[in-house]
Amino acid sequence: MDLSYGSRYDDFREEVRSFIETHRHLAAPDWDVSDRTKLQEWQQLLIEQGYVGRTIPKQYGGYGAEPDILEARIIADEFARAGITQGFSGQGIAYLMPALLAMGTDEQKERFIPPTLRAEMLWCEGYSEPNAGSDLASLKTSAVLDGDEWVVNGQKIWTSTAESADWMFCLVRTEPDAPRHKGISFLLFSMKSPGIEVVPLKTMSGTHQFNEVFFKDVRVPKDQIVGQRGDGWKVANLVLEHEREDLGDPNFTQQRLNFLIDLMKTETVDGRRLIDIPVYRDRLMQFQAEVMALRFNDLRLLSAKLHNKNATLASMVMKLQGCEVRHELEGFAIDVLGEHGLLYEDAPYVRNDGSWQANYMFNLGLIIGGGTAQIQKNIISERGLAMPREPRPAS
Amino acid sequence: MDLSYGSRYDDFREEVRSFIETHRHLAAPDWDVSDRTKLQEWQQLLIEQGYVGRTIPKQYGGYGAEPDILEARIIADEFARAGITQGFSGQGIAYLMPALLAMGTDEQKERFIPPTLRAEMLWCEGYSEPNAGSDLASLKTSAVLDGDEWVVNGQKIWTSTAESADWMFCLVRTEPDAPRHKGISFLLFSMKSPGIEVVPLKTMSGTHQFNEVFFKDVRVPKDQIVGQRGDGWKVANLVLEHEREDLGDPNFTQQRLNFLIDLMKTETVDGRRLIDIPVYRDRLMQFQAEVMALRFNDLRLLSAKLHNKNATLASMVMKLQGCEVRHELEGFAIDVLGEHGLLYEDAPYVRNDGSWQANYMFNLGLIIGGGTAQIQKNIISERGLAMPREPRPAS
Amino acid sequence: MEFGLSQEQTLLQDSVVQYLNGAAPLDRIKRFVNNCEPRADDVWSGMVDLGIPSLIIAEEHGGIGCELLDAALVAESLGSCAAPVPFAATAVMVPWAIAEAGSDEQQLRWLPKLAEGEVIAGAAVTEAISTRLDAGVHANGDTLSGRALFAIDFEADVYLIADRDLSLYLVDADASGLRRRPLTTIDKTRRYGELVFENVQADRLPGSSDPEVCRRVIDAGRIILAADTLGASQRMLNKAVNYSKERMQFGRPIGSFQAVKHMCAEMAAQLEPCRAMMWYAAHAFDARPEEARLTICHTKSHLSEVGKFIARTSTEVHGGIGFTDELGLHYWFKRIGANRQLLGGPTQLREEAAMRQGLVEA
Amino acid sequence: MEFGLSQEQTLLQDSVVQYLNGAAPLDRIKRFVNNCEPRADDVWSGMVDLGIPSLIIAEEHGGIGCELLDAALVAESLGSCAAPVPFAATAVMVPWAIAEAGSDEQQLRWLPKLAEGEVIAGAAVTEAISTRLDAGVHANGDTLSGRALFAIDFEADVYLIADRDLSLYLVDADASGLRRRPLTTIDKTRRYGELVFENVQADRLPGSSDPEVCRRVIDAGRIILAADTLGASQRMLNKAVNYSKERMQFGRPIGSFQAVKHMCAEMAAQLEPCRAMMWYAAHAFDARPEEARLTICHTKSHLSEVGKFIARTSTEVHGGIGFTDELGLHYWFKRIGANRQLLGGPTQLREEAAMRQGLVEA
Repeated sequence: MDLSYGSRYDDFREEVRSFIETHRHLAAPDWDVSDRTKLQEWQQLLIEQGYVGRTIPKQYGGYGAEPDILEARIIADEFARAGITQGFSGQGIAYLMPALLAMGTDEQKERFIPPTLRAEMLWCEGYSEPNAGSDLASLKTSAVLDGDEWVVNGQKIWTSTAESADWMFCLVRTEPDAPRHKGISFLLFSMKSPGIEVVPLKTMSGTHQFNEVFFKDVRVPKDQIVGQRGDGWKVANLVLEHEREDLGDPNFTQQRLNFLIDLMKTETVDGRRLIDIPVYRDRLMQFQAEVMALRFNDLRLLSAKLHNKNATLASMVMKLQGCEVRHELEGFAIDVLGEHGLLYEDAPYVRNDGSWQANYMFNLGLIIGGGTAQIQKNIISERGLAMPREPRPAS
Repeated sequence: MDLSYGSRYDDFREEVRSFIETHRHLAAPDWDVSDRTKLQEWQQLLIEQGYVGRTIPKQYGGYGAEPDILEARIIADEFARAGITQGFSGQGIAYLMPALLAMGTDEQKERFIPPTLRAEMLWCEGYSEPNAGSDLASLKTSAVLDGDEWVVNGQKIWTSTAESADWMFCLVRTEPDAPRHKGISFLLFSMKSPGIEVVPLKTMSGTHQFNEVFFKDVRVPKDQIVGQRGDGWKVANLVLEHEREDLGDPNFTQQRLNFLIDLMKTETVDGRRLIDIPVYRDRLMQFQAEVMALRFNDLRLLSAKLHNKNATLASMVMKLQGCEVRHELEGFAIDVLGEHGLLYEDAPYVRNDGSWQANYMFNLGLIIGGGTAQIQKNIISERGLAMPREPRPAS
Repeated sequence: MEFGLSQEQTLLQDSVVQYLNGAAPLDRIKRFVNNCEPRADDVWSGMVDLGIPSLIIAEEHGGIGCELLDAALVAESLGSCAAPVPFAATAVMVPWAIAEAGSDEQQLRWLPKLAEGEVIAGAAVTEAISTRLDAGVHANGDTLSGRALFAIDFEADVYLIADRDLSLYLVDADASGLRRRPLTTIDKTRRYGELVFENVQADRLPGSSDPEVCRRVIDAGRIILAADTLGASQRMLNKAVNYSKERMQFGRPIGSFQAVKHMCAEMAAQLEPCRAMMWYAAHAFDARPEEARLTICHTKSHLSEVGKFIARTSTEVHGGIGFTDELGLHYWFKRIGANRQLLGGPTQLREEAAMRQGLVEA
Repeated sequence: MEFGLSQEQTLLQDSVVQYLNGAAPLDRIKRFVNNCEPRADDVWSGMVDLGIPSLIIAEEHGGIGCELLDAALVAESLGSCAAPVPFAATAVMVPWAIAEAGSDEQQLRWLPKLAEGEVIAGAAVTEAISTRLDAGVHANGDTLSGRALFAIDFEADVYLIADRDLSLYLVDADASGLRRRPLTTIDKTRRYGELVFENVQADRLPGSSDPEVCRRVIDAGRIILAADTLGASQRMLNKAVNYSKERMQFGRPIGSFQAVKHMCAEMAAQLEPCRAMMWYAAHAFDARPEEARLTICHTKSHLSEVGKFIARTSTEVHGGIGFTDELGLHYWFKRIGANRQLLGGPTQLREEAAMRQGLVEA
């Protein structure tokens, strides 16, 4: 056991901290893509500094450093601590780029990675369809080769940032006669292509974080396919792994827990602080213990990555447990607020901008999205515990 | 809504009460079959009074009253209130007799019902087998007709009272070539038949409440079959329905809850009564609410029976919910007792004879036995909610 | 002995549901919510035709003279339909308070109008249960000052107010010195708001000097909210079961997967016993007052827990579509959430239940 | 930076498990339990050969000088094997207390013998956490009177006792005036008992006048119990998974039913993060003392909850056979149950965790 990072890393942390101190006024929030110039300037600064695209080769516009898990963690930690965004980290950078580096052609890497990294090319992800949710491999959006172009028809759903994205990476069925998983390909195309319609999808929490995207004879140049025809499922799984790790992050939950403790220390009922109500305090401590377990598990995963150790099961359970705790925690905050927990949106007296209610719902969405809790449990039992799959039904 | 039973029933209740007052010194506990004479005398007295075998026809040694649900409930309530046993109510009386009345021949009724009722013929139930638990219909104990006799070979498990019973009612496979459910028959035979061996089965709680029973060429007269060959599954289900209703009885849970409240009012930690610890009190009230819901549900079922109303779902959930609450309640009692909750058997300072620990385990057995919680949920979803069965696996 | 609903009661429930299915289907609810309509007069007028506002009002005042159980059964139907109409205050808490504690004059003045549905009454009694943010109303003679939060059936013509001593008052919505401010909550199928009093002339209910009257008004409100949750939960369970039979994934209806089946079975197993519990508690209010407080506290807290579980689980069974605004499942989700917090959350109710039994040290 | 076990640590765990698989298989455990053996000397002697009792004792006293984490890892292995040997007191709490607060003479007298496993030490500190039944020990000079309940590693040669002021004492098992009474509990793989003192001469640890020493002894005991639960829970999960692959019902292994798969997945999902939590808390005891109390409280309470869930769920997956004495699954079930109650149950621990952060009003 050695919980210290060592002096080289302590120095690096100091360097990151002092950069942030000096430049934080330039930071552009990554959820606001309306001021692209500001976004791109901030992004450029971070690339030069090596805080964005750190391990992306120089030839693709990155910083070209050797992968270093602790450096990456220190950068993430320090930006989070400072409460500013670590550059733009849309789906293109977070999910597509690793897949392109692994399976793209040299041409594709040169063409797509640099502008993606500089936030000049914003991406959205076209995976789920109305009839392909848990059963993603049953997707039906089709692409048929017509001369030198794919012709795409169909519909995607749950596409976040589709309204602002420049490009989409998209799963389509190109081999209708192949077995389900082998008939899918991974296409890249501009969202400005004729035949694309983006329709906002409002969720239960009242926000527009998602869209439906409709394709009608959308024409895509033949070479904008990543991997071979029928490789799409393989490429997609590279992406999905990264995605699942992001969900249920216990460090974010810890932040919410800290907000809640502050709230319970100030808010009163019948003149008594909420924290002084033993039943609430007991439950709060239960959450603290659960979040603590997940945070230490996260530390274990970091260390396992660092030392190439196996921690498959520990990593598999993070989404399931993390999202569950997050949802329950927000629900508990609503409870301790009594009637005030109901307040929402522009209501007077609303606490923490209504975020307890908003997150209670959004986190239920997380339990459902990115692989429902039921699918997660299937995966844990089959891949983590080597339990038998359900027998194939007689047809 | 009319929660009163009406004056006729109030009179009847008075009658039962005064009988109990006068005769309670004669009562024999039904779990102690060592003094058969006392048991039978008490039983006889209750039969004459119409408190046992009330609706069994006179010709079979019963009291011959018209079925009256409220009378039955009043008798049960008053004996429970007085804390004495309502006569002997072994598996023969509770489960076999209704099945015999419905599907037995006149001869069988005449031969078996009177001595069963008088507690002269004690029964045990031979259903489960080591490899036929949840999947009871896969049972393998075989009976082959040899002349005028069935020859039984195989093994049963979880047979309570096998060590003291005179007879067994038993499921055996008589038609090995028929579909699973149609190959089973329902046999009656004496436990004194040569070839039967009873081996006590100790459970986790340390008690011997169950047995394994082994059959080696046990010969059973041909006519000791209830229903036709292959009717066994039908007869068994008559029995199982009665059994499941008995499990998870909320009135018993209420009694345990009352004991616990008394305990929490007297027991202290650091000089504070347990009931004065808000976290414990809150949880106690949660149990009280859950038990209350089940008690009122039970009242609803009584009324539904009385008025021939449909309450299938309400009745289906009683075992699942009832056993769950009972198990959890006992576990909570262990918690509030702190280290003292660990004490068991002959330990000094043990509380309530160690019943919290014993029941915590026994009630887990109830969750498993008589149709596991998983089987109950299958039943509720398929028969209660008309959800589709799992597809048959491809073989 | 009959512990169950009469044919009339079942008919009453059915007629409300049938009416609302026609008059307030999902589209109508959405319009009500999205346009922030204060009242859905079209829906309300049909409720009046059905006699709903007159349900527990005595016949002599133009009502039907039913017991609280009947009102709770209607609340169940309203919850089942996520109905955008006032009810708990205007049809139950206020008329009951006036009948119980009002003078003859007050009764004559208000009850017939309430029965006719001409007047809508709100109720602001939150601070009689617990106080947050220094809210609360105090009386100086017949003049009220202070703030009352989370008035129920807020878009009303008259309000029932509890002061700090649990005395009850009626105040006209347009009384001088009264400021009304709507409070946006997650549940937009009903209206809530704040009332700010600056020396507002109020009409005291003379019989309310016994604080037990105010507590009984709260009891009545609580069982109505619990019944609403029962109806909404049952509907969410039904929706989950139905959806699971239609939605195909992996080549089969998701309702044939054991995980989904067991989720639905657990919902049913938890919910079904709540039905008898709600009947008993509502019936006890009139027929067994000595049992009423305890059974009502337990019924509301228990249904709040079960409802929370069902709201979440039904949404999960629906998967992504359950999370959309479009499907509208969330109206029920949020209604259950609101019922949970209003007039005392589960922890508060359990403590009151313990108090009622003398289990809390003075 | 390395947050994980070293190769030596993994080897240590493996060697303990391997030894116990040979020396204390189920049959041996059953004999220990059914014959009410006070000590399983055969099993213990092998533990001594492995150096287990000397693990945290300094090299100068004949020990190995490991940190508490190593002891916790051994405890995990013991829990995994439901090992019928003393450990928490004799190998951890008592040697740590003597090393921390004992005089040179006390250290020289006891530590080498404890390291050799020649002497077994029990610990009676329950009343330093909370008092029931008027138990408790008070000191008059160096003379102890009173009662101590739930001494751990009860079949011992010497005991560590905490008095009401949290001072610590050593008392010989055969000291005059000391009455010892075994307490039968559900967990028969370890021995517990009561100590009754009537003016018993005791040997005070001079450094224990700071009550923090006693509290640290309790911290150490708690993390050992938590680690034991981790090991026992992991074993119960493994047993459930393995059984589910073998047991056929309805013509297929029950482990292919989604309900059973999800029960196992939930056990794994809850248990796996506890592993890192236990590592951190045990490591913090030595390396980050300012974090130790809080993390240890949370680790023991959380593992108690997770363990309870797994004990029940694994038994359920086993069905009827899991309920038999024969299979012996219950030894793990009960061990987890005992760890939960000893040295502070979850509610107590959560309150201490809150106190530690200043969240409880004085």
